[in-house]
This record gives sequence, C-alpha cells and structure tokens, in this order.
Amino acid sequence: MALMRMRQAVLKALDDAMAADGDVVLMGEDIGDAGGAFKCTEGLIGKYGRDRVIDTPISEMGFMGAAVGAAICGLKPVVEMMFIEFAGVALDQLTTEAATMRYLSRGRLTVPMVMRASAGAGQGFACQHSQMLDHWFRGTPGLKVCVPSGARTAYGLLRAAIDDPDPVIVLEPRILYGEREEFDGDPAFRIALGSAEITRPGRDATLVTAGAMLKVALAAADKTNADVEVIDMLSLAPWDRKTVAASVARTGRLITLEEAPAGTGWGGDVVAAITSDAFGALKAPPHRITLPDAPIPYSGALEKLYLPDPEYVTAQIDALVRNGRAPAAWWKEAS
Amino acid sequence: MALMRMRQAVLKALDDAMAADGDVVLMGEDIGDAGGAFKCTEGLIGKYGRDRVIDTPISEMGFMGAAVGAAICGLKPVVEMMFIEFAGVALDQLTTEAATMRYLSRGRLTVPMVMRASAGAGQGFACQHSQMLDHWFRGTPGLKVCVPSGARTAYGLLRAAIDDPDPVIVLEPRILYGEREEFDGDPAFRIALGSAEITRPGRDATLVTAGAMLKVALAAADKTNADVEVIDMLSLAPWDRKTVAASVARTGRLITLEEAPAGTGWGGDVVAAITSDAFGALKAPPHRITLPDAPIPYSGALEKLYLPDPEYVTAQIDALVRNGRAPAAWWKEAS
Amino acid sequence: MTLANFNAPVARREALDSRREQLARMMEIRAVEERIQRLYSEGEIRGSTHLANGQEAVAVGVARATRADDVVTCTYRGHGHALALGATPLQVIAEICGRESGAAGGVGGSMHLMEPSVGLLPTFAIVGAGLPVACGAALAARTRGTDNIAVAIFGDGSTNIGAFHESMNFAAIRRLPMLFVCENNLYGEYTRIEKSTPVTDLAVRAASYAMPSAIVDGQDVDAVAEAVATAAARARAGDGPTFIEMKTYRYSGHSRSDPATYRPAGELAEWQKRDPIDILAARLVGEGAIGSGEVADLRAATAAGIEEAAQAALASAHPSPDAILSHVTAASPGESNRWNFWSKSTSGGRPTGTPPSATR
Amino acid sequence: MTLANFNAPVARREALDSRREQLARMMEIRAVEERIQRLYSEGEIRGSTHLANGQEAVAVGVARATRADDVVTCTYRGHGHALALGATPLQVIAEICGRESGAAGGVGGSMHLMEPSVGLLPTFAIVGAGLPVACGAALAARTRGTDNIAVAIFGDGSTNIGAFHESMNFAAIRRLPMLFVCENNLYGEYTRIEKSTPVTDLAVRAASYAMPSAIVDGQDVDAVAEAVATAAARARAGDGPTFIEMKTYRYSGHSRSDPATYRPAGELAEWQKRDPIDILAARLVGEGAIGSGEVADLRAATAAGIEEAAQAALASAHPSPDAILSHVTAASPGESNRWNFWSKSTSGGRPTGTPPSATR
Ligand SMILES: Cc1ncc(C[n+]2csc(CCOP(=O)(O)OP(=O)(O)O)c2C)c(N)n1
Ligand SMILES: Cc1ncc(C[n+]2csc(CCOP(=O)(O)OP(=O)(O)O)c2C)c(N)n1
Ligand SMILES: [Mg+2]
Ligand SMILES: [Mg+2]
Repeated sequence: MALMRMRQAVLKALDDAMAADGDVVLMGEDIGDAGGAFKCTEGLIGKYGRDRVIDTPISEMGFMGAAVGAAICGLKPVVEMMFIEFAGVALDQLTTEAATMRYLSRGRLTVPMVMRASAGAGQGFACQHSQMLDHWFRGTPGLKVCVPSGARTAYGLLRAAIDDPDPVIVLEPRILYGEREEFDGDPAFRIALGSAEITRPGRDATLVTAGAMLKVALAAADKTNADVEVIDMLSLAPWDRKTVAASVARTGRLITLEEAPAGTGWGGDVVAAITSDAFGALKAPPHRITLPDAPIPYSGALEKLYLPDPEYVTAQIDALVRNGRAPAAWWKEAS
Repeated sequence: MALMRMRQAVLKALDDAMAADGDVVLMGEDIGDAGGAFKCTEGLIGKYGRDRVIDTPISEMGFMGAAVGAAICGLKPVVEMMFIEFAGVALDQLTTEAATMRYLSRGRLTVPMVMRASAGAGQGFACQHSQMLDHWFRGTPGLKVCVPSGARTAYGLLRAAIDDPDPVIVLEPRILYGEREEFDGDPAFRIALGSAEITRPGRDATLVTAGAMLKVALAAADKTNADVEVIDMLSLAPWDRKTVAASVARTGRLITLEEAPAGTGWGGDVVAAITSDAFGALKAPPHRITLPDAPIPYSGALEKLYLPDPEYVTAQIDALVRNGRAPAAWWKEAS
Repeated sequence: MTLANFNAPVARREALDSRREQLARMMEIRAVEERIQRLYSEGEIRGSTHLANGQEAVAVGVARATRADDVVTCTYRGHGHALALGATPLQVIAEICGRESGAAGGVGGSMHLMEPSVGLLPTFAIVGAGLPVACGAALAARTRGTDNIAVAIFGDGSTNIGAFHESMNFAAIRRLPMLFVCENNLYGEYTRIEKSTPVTDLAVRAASYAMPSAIVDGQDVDAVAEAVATAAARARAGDGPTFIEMKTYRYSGHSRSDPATYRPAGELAEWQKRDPIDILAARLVGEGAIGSGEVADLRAATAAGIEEAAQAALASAHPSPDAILSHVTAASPGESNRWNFWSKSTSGGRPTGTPPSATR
Repeated sequence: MTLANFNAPVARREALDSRREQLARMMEIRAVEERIQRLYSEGEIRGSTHLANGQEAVAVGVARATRADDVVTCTYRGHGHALALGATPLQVIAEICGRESGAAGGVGGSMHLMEPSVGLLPTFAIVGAGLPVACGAALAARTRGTDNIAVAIFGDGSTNIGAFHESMNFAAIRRLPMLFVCENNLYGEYTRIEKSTPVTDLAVRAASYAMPSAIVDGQDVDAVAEAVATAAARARAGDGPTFIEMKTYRYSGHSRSDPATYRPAGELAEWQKRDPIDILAARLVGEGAIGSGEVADLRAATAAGIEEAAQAALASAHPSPDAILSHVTAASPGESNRWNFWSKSTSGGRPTGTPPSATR
C-alpha cells in the first residue's frame, strides 16, 4: 500500500467526488489558480474549470451563504475555510441558516454542503490561527462535525461528508497535512459519519481522542504499563456513543484527550453520556485531558508545553489506572 | 421590598452604572430614542445624551468591534445584542479579538466591555430567535458568561459584569423581562461572577440549572417527593465548581436542567468535572435534562412540548432518586 | 383541509399576467396584513410579526416580472411577497397562526414563510442573510445551465450589514444572474434612514461594485415591474446583476404593536396619498381594464376571501407533536420530499411523483 | 537585555520629523523585512510571516503625519508600520522569533505586533477585524474629549469583507475622528485585485458612505504624509473620517516562501523602478538634505544595526513557561500594567509609575 500525505488524500477525495458527480463544486479563497493555501485543491481548476472551482473574494459570510443557496438549488458545494477561526465572520450562515433549512422547509429544501477547514495547533500560527473550534458547531441541531486523523480518515470522512444530504463540517488538523500514512486510495472508501474507530484495543482503560491528538494518544498507550484501548472519535457530532460505551463497559475507565480547553472541548458531553451509560462498570472517575484555559502561545518553547505530549498523557493514564485518580492538570499544580 | 420586573432591574443597573461611572457607554440597535426592543434602556438617552447612548446601524460586527476598541481606549461599553443569534454575524470580535487582547498585549490592553443579549425560548420567536447559544462563548479563554434568573440576579450580575475588567457576556432570558421579583434595588448589590447560589437546600439530589429553567427546577423540586437542592448557576464561565461539588458530596446525586440540546449545553462539562470531584459520593449516575436535538418550533403547542416542564422534570428526578436511573428523554421513547 | 388546489401557487403566480389580478393581489396583501394585525391583537400570533402594508406594489411588481421557477430570498417582512409570488392566503395566515396547513407546517411562523414551487426560500429572519443565499442560487442556475435568476429582497437598513456588501461584490465579480431589490421604506425598525445611513439614495452604493442600478417609484406597480423585467432580462442574458432601489413606505410600525410614534407627523398621510392600490386602481379604471364601480367590489370580495382563509386557518389543526423531531436531518422522521429546482424531468421544477407541499 | 532605551518608541516616532530619519526608517524597514525573510529560511520563525518591503513609504508617511498618542490598527502585514510608528527593530524581530524581548513577549509572533506607547494595537490577523476596533478608538477619543484620532490600515483585499463596509458606514454616520488607510498593493494573497474586486480605484467605495476620499501615490512618502496630514487635521477638527487609497506594491510574495509566480512578468520590475526609498533618497539629495554619497552609507549603517538587532533577538531568552497562563484575565498571574490612553496625568498616555513595556 502506498503512503499518502493527508493533503493528498483531501485532494484525491475532492477530485474523485468531482469526477463522480458534476454537481460538486468548490468555493474558497485562493483554491483555484493558487491550489489552496495548503495545496488541497491543486490542479482542480485546470481539470474542472472556473465554474466548478470558484476563487472567492475575501468575504467568508458571502461565500458561505452562497454555498448554502447553491446547495439548496442542486449543487453540492464544498467550501474551504482556510483557517477555522475565519468562520467567526461567517457563523450565521452555517449555524443559523444551513442548520435550520431542512427543518423550516419540512424537508423540501436541503443543504448538502461541506465546509472543510484547517484547524488546530502545533505550528506557531498563534492564538488566532490555531484552534479547533468544533464547539461553535458541535451539537447544533442539523449540523454534523467530523475530524480526520490522517490520510485514510481524511479521505473516508470527506467523501462521506460530500455524499451526506445535510451540511457537514470537516475540521482538518493542519499539522497533519504533510504527514504520510498508508492508504490505498480506494475511491469507494467511506467512513460513516457518526462512527468511531477502535484504533488500538486494550483492557484497562478507554482513551477517547480525535484529530492530531490520536498520535499522542497512541504514543502514550505504548508507553504506559496499562493496557489502553484507544478510540478515534472521527465524528464529534453525532458521536459514536455505542462504541465508546461498549468499550468503557469492558475497561471500566474513561479518559478523553481533547485539543481544546475544558470549557469548549467535546469531552464533557462524552463523559456525561458515558457515565450515565456505564455507571456501574466504572472503576475510576472518568478523566479529561484538555488544554489549559488560555490562548495558544506563538513561541515554540511555550506551544510545546501548552500541548499535551505522550509523557504527560502517560502519567495521567498511569495514575488513573494505578490509583483510581488522575493527578491535577499541570497548570493547576503550577499555579 | 418592592417587586421589580427583570427589564426594570436591567434598566436600573445600566442607569446606576452610568451615573456612577462616566466611562460607561451603551451601544446597540434602537437602544436610544426607542429605548430598546425590550425597553431595557428606556429614558437613558435623555439622561445621558447621544454620546453615551449610541444608536447603531444594523452592523453587529461593526459596533461589536467598536465596543472592543472603545474599551481598549478607556470606555466601558455595554453592547445590547437584541437577540443572541445576531452574534452569529459578529462572533469574531468577541471570541477572537476581545478574548485575546489582554493575553496578546501581556496585560497592557484590556477590554472591559459587556455584551448583554436577550436569549432563550418560550415565546414563539421560532428557531432563529429563541436559543441560549452560550456555547458560542462559554469556555473561550478570556471570556466570561453569566445568565440571570430574575430581577435581582439580573441587577447583581450586570453590575458585576460592568465592573469587571474583562469582556463579559450576559445572556438575559427574554421570557423573564416581564417577570416580577422582590428586589430592593440596592445600588451596591453585586453577584460575584463565577459564583452560584443555592436557591433551595435539599438532601437527596442536587439539581443544577440556570436562567429561565430555574423556575421549572423549583417547581419540580416542590412537586417531587425527594428533597432536592436547587442550584442556580448564574455564571456559566467560569462556573462555581466548588459549590456544586460540595452539594453533590452531600446529596450524592447530580441532575442538570439545561435550556439547550445536550451537544451544546453546559451540563456536559459540569457533569464531567463533578463526577471527577465527587465520584466516591455518587449514589446514582449524574443525569442531564436537556432539549431535544432539534430546532425550536414556532407553534405554541409544539414549543410547550419541546421545553421541559415541571412535571417532566419531576418524573426524571423521582426515577433517579427512586431507581438510581432516570428514564430516557421523552423524545428517545417517542422515536 | 385542502382549500388550495394542487397547483395553486404556480397558478396564482401566472395569474398575475392579468391587470385585474395584479390589483386584486395587492388588495389581497393589504387585507391579509390587516387581518394579521387583528389576529395578533386577538392573541392568535406568537413572537413577532412584521407587516408590509403600503409596500404591495413592490411585491406584486417583482412577482409579475419574474418567473415561478426563479428563486427569491426575502425577509421576515415577507407576507406580501409570499402572497404575490403565489403562496395562498391560507398558507400564509395558517403559518403565522402556527397551524399545520401553514407554509412551514407551523414550525416557522411569521418570519419563515416559504413556497418552493414558486421559488420562495424560507424568508430570512437574520438581517442580510438572504443576500448571500440568493447569490448561491444564481450561481447554481448558471452552473446548471438554466436561464433562471435569483432575486434578493431586503430593506434599506439591511444595506448597512456586511453580508450586503459581500454579496454585492460577489455577484458583481462573478456576473451572477440576479437582482438586488432594496425596499427602501425609510426605516429600519424604529430608526429613520438618515440616522443610520449617510446616503439618501441607496442606489449609489451599487457603484462600489460597478453594478448597474435603478431608483424606482415603489408605489407604482408598473414602474416596479418594468425595472425588474429589464434587470431580469439582462441577468438572463448573462449580463450580470442589477441593484434596484424601490422607494416605498410601510404603513404599520416595524412589528407587532409598534405604534410608530417615531415618525414625523404627517409622513404617513403623505405617503397614503400615493397609495399603491389606489394608483393602480385609478390607472386600470383609466385604461378601461376595470369599471370604476368594480374597484370597491373587488376590495370587498378580496376581504371576504381573506376572512374565509383566516377562519379556515384558525379552524385547522395544530401541528402534530411528531413535527418537533422531524426533518432535522435526512435521518430524522418525515417524508423525504426535496424540492428539485430546475429538474429537467418535470415542469415547474416539481419532481415527478412528489406531492407538492402546497396541498397539505 | 535592554537595547531600547526607556522612551525609545516615542522618541523614534518623534524623530520622524527629520527628513533624514524618514529615509533611514524606510531603509530600516526594508532591512528588517529582508532579515526576517532570511530568519524564516533559517528556521527561526514559526507559522507565517508577511513582509511589506516595497510599501515602506506608506508606513513612514502615516507615522510621520500622525501623533504618538493617536491609535493605529493594522494587519499581520504590520512589521513596517510597527517600526515606522516607533517599535524598535529588536521588539519586532524578537517577537517574530518568539522571544520574551519581543513586542508581545513572544506569545504573539509575526501577526501580532504592538506598541501601545505609540498607539499601535496588536496587529490584526483576521482580515477586516481592525477596522471596527479603530472606530471604537475614535469613538473613545471623542467621547473622552481628546483631539486624538484613530487610523485603520488594511489591504485592498480587505475592502471586500463585511467589517470594512460596516466600519465605513459607522464612522461616516457618527463623523468619527479617524482615517481609513487602504494599502492597495494589487493583491490579496495570491489573487490579483481584478479577480476579486470589480472596481479599480477602491476610493470610489467611499461614496457609498458620503465619505471624502483620496487616491495617493503610495510610493512617495511625502504624498502619503500630506494626504494623511490633511485628513488627520479634518478629523481632529471634528469634520469626520476620510478614506485614503495608497497605490503601492509588495515586492515579496504574500507570506513566507510564496514565490509570487502568479504575478505578470515584469510587474515587479516596473514597480521597483519607482522604489519608495530611491524616490525619497533622490529627493533628499536634490534638496541637499543629504549628500549623494551618504545614501549608501546610511543604508549600510542601517543594515548593520538591523543585523545587531537580529543577533540580539536570537540571543535573547525564550519566554518563561509562566507566560502561558499569564494575562488571560485580570485574575491570571502577570503584573497589572494597563496602558491608559490619553490619561490626563501623564505625558504620552503612559500612566505614572508604570514601567513601559518597550523596556523589557
Ligand atoms: C443581524 C440582525 N440584526 C438585527 C436584527 C433585528 N432586526 C429585525 S428587522 C430590523 C430592521 C431592518 O430594517 P430594514 O432592512 O430597513 O427592513 P424593514 O424591516 O424596513 O423591511 C432589525 C434591526 C436582525 N433580525 N438581524
Ligand atoms: C477573515 C479572514 N479571511 C481570510 C484570511 C486569510 N488572509 C490573510 S491575508 C489575506 C489577504 C489580504 O489581502 P489584502 O487585504 O489585500 O492585504 P495584503 O495582504 O495585501 O496586505 C487573506 C485572505 C484572514 N486572515 N482573515
Ligand atoms: Mg426599512
Ligand atoms: Mg493587498
């Protein structure tokens, strides 16, 4: 099997979807002639033309809304949001318009669009270009949110998102664009939205994570003495409650590893739901590993400290499994 | 003690704050000559003039940003967002600019502004004018979020928000504007941001709620045979973990009553944190009572079904206390 | 409860070819708005409702000069547009009263009317939100190779929001087949235009996008229709968008029980002298298209019809509780009945075999 | 590490009164940008960085024609403006290299430079975001009764975003004491202006707000300064905002290693013929303000100074881990040192007893 970079998988997913369905169009800033700020649309304008690969002005509210209207009228727009933070100037069209269109029209008007955005930390883009921000969308009735963790899942989720008859947000961890992974590029490959994957089976604890944190989770699972089951959420809304609950029923311990401060992370909802589902099986309190309640620093030295690394996660898992209680987060000890 | 409507308490808080501090200015649509869509600023333009009560064009991003700039430069702007949904066209200025200003400037530039918005359901404003949407802000490092539950708390929180040296979002449940409550209007009265109130003490279960749901919670607590402690969160970010944890340590049971679908409600984070803090004390799995995963319907008949009422909440509490397990949400049985 | 017949909205739209029907439709809009005002006082309407009496000529003029398979986005002040485009009085009144027979099955209310069969998307409750969506509809029309156009209708106050600017620019740079129809009724909520907007003629704003524009007497349905027809022809021909400013006036306050005391004394009376219904009625009498005695009869008949529709709406069922959870996503309960715009296989865009929503 | 002296930024701003210093500052900006490009290649810079070489005249012209206690918002393409306004090369380079001695203590990086003592708010990384904030600063100046102004600086591409429109309208309707300075460098990222914007002269957009405007040769620092001075005087006098379009060009690509292959052949060379530094140098030589042999010396001396600053930046400390959790809210760790704009008790707006940040 060939190694593929995540950006290549995204590009292939878009290319395959456009080839398969003439209604799929792309919209975004510099996605055409320039091939995208992260080169995820390179070459597509030459292949599919300016009517299907649409370079937009710097007008996120405008082109997000245009995608909504185009979707209602029979196209399947895939919008590229260069950095997810820019959705802060366009939120209304997704959370208020796209999300309610099917409901308000009693099924007559639907919005089969995708917004894919680069997201996440780790590369020194500083606090206004490094967040995941899934909480702006996650849980909004009518919207789906997913997060790939590499080339294979990027392909499978993006194709599923484009196939989906409703609006879907795909948050692509920017730091993974250049990472390579084995993936055969099968154009039929899909990952059902709403389903998680058990990436690594284990018996002592369930470590639930997503996106760029998957690698950290797997490294920590390798390091710890405990036998850790790692689940890649893939979809944050809806999320795969069955798979997580079944895992925790087996392991008796639930740990989340989230690339977000606790107040915005997806883990709260997950922990609450699973605690309810698997209360009797819990051998220790569920535990969330999150980012501190602070913006993301630019300095490389600081950003490295800011983000959880395998050592830190290992220590948290070890303590939870050994003592039935995880130590306080590093910033709570520190302050 | 006199009865005061919540809208009067908001007006008095603004009036008192403006009288006490010449730097406090108001901005918003139709807040001046018209006195505000919900009459929370009535008469203030006559008293304080057009430079301090600023009627804005329909330009939420523009005037939200103007409030940020004015706050940096020494004013204390209080922005009225007529319906919280309109923040969907202005989010960037709060979550990305205001929230990071102090951090980026290493404390040199600060944003002592308030955004107060009407929010919540129950009056037939339909799905785009009836949400709480605290999840757009809650947990964002640098932002505070609070929700009053009546005249007294509206006054105490709003004054505290205006006093606060950082950006604060006050979500005023629209349905309570006309409700009357005993409040003496003491201009020194404040409710510390981040602190909850135990509205009703009890021993069998802790029912945590906020805003317009408080009334429902209290009615349910009266109805049920269990002895329920009701906590009014008041602040959603930061929230009063100590008070809630101490209560659950006593009662052994935690129930949240949230005016939001589960995926966006504040209860996930609360349940996860408290489960961690009070795991040993839990006699039953924590339980969340939320709205269904659907937009808010216009029809009065439907909106009444959509929102939790005291009977429904009572049944959930009863079951949890009696059987150690709450029944599924009504829509899960139904579907 | 099937007052409207199978093709009612499309037929109603096409009926606007008749001069007499144009007048009757304007009277109908007026009567509906007045009835809604009363229904509000009677406690039958929740939330908010925004009337457009006084602006009937814009609604009928736009509807008459466009096609049933064009797409229209407009605002919460959309009762008149819905009726002009073809939605039935029952659909409109029932929706505003939250009934299942309403245009949105009762889940939307006054701010969210719609009728896909005549191109009306759910009316937009967020100021400015309909403009980018109309751009997208126009984009889809062009990409799919049809000669359809999109029409964005919005108020004067909405020209101060960012989405207006972004949409005008986007439409201009891509030469989208669409119309920007601004109903300049001089007020945004309780604020007169000069307090929020430093220019008097909003049409000057089109120059920022090198977009052609026109200023039109919005009280004259023929002037409206002519300007719209010209711009529509240009759009269909591939020559891009046009901005049309309709000078008009709302007789009522902004919403609900707003008494509009902020208006200068005499302003309303001045505008009422150029009432759009009177103007057309006089013209038709002059043309001999209608007898002078018939005008009052038509008005009375229209009012009676609306009263009937109002009674039917009030007598009709509230939505079933199932409606709460239906149609949230494709996986939710609820019959799948997506409207296929411009589908090649059917006329009027209605996909074969799908029962049109207008018959509920 | 205290290369900058106590009052360095304000003194540097005031030094721009000298013609020679204007030239030196433009050379300094050029040298800093070139050094940053190399630092990027050397792996010393994370994320992204956006150079403004070629646009030096706008930066120095604006800085020279405004006061140190005015407020400026500008964008990620802000190195030149920061230096022109008074931030030191060490502050700028150190920030971009993530050092504690940087303008934001190393937590902000290239996109978030700032120096409150000369009015520069943290540069805005979100397109359009600085414009409303500048409106607010202007509003505060007026409300607080000072004669200060605010200056919003942004690119051509930014005139297509909603915040631009809303800010222009808001400033015009309230006659705010401010300037909108648009650096029209013909590109927004990799897109040439005619692909995103249907008008060539962005100044025409001011007419939408009945706002006065000017089109200025942005390569001529004197033309820039004159236009800014005129508009600033008008703003200070209470006569409202002005939109100024600076026709300019960025020599580098949009960011980082963008080779800018999308530019038509010869375009760069054509602009380089009117290099802003050369234009001013020739003028000063002509005026006799500087000897013709001195120009090269000044350039060399500047380059040497910048190399020293770069070495000092690289040799300086990384921020301490405490910086991660400090200054999130007032309750966070970190010395309270709020900048008080226009406080009556101190000069230059610096509150008594507060150590200025520039000395770190
Ligand atoms: C983004 C947003 N801001 C504010 C509102 C509240 N609002 C509803 S209607 C309205 C006035 C709109 O005025 P105009 O565009 O002139 O339309 P008109 O009501 O006169 O038809 C306002 C401010 C809203 N719905 N959406
Ligand atoms: C809201 C938003 N959209 C997109 C971007 C990405 N972006 C950064 S710079 C830029 C181009 C801006 O062009 P212009 O305004 O001409 O400024 P210049 O870079 O030429 O100085 C874009 C699109 C952003 N930072 N913010
Ligand atoms: Mg209006
Ligand atoms: Mg540019």
